[in-house]
Amino acid sequence: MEQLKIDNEVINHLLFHKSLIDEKDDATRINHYVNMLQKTDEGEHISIDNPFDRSIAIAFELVIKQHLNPWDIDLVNFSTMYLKKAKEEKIDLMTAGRIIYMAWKVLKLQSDDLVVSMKKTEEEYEPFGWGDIPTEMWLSKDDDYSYTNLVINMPESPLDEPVRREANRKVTLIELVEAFDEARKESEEYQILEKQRREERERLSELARKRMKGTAVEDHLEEDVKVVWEKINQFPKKTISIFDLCEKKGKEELIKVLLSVLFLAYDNKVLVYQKRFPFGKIYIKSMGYS
Amino acid sequence: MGKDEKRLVESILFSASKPVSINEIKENTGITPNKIKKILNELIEDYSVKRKNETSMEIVKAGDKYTMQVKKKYIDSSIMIAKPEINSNLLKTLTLIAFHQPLKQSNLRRMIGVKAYDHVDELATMKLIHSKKHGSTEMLTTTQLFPEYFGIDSTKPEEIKDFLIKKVSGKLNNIE
Amino acid sequence: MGKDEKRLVESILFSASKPVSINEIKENTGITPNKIKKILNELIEDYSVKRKNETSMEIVKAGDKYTMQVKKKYIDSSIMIAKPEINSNLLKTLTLIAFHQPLKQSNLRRMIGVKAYDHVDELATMKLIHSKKHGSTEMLTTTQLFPEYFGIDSTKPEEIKDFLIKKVSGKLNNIE
Repeated sequence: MEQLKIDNEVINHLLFHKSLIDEKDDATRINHYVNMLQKTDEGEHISIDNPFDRSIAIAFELVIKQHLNPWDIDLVNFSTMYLKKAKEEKIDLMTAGRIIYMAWKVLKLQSDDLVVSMKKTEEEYEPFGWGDIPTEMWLSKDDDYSYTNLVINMPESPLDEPVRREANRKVTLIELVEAFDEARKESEEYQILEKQRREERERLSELARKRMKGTAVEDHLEEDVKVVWEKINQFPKKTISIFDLCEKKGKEELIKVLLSVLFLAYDNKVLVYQKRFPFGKIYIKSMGYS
Repeated sequence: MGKDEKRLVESILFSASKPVSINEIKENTGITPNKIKKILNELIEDYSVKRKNETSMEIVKAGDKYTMQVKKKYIDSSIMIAKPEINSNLLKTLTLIAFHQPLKQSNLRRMIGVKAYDHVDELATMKLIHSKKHGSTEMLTTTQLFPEYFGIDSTKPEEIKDFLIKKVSGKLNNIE
Repeated sequence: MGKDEKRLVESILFSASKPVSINEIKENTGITPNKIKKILNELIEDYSVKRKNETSMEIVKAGDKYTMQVKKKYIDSSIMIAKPEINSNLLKTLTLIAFHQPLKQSNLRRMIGVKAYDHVDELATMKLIHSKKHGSTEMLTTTQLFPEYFGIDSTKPEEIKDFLIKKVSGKLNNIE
């Protein structure tokens, strides 16, 4: 029973992504994955010629067999299992490695700089539980429906922003000195952490480099990264949107640019962030050569 | 002196520039929480009844906190000097989220169209709403800051809803 | 109505959060300068004489401008409740720059992480630090405003450094 639920989750996951992309574009590919998934569900072993498809198929198979939640995958465990499986299946490790490597990099970036701040801002205030989500549509209740329409069609908003004072005071000397003491301690701690992270990063990229050595993927990627980096440097502004770096509107270019940007972020040349995860706009901040 | 304590609490409300809790007032004045509560109620009454025509400010309960702000009647002129932060379309979206909460992002999308995503972004950045993953969509609720920010005397969703209904009918009556 | 105009001016003084000129009041209310002057004098009188014991605020003339502020008597309790104009994270970064100056931006990055870039931007906007290109990185120093702001009796980096060390090692006790 539990197993079935998770499998459905994987299919939902795919369908959800399908709903986000254009009809013609990548939908056929997603359809393809859904079919693939249904076949494995029926006990059919995956045998696909395209190496890229095969490596993805294995990823799905793993998620299903290991009862992983597709919305919340522990990438560390996943990578270990995935590479083991890929080896067993004699999958082209270059492609497989690339998938894991990119996933890892993104995860590392997130855990380095984002997770800490996210924890801090998380509020404990939770007036609702999942059980509170209305099952019927908002349209089905007359009052709710008319309220919504009223609000949308009003010339002004029903809520007024109150006017309060915005006064602030100067920082006191005590606060300055306390801040200095804290800053020193925090900076020391940060540097210790940063050293550990650097060593871990170096170890990982060494591993990945070995895996990708001499492949066509590596060559292309390096070239792409170079081009994107040059583009970023041509912008007078420090912060730009990822779309600023794309010439055409195609998904393929966007993915190529995103990959390059992730590499650059990994090298600390740029900072990549979203105001909202996962569908917010992606911003890139150049950090110079320093 | 009782009278002086009242003035002390008033001066805190004036200087804070944001809603303050009873605890914060206690920390800054040393007055006991019970006494502070009594003083706050007196102050609310003083401003809204006794001195009604002799002041352009009011003291209100905002969520679990208290604040001094300009009376609605005088907002139009003073808003120019204090610069509001939220435009009226965004305020409407916020109203809808507060009214229907917990509201699925996909339903908000159905109500107001694609701008829903940008608005959710902005409101979340302002910490006025929470957005939490729920399966394939996001569940939207207002945060604790919401009633504080707008001077709403409740943190309960049902009471916030009542407040919002009153607001809409108030505005509609003003227009006519 | 005269009474309402008085309230309008009062609401401007309250919400401005800083001294305002007669001209600024005029722009926001449309009342004539002569009338504004009259109203301001009345308000000063109301707060300081008529309502003397019924308010903790006062309206005063500050240079050519006017402002509403907390009476001296209540300042001690109320001052700390206002937000400091520099938030504590920014302040920490500022102290590191002051201590290590001249400090390479890349070194600051190593000390506190990527937030260094945002902080440098903000501090430079506040004119508390200077950032000058130096090869491929930026060189950071404090401005003259820095010692002024904190009442430190020196503009020399070495003396600022000594000052910070002494104060910290003095366990914050000797500052007054």
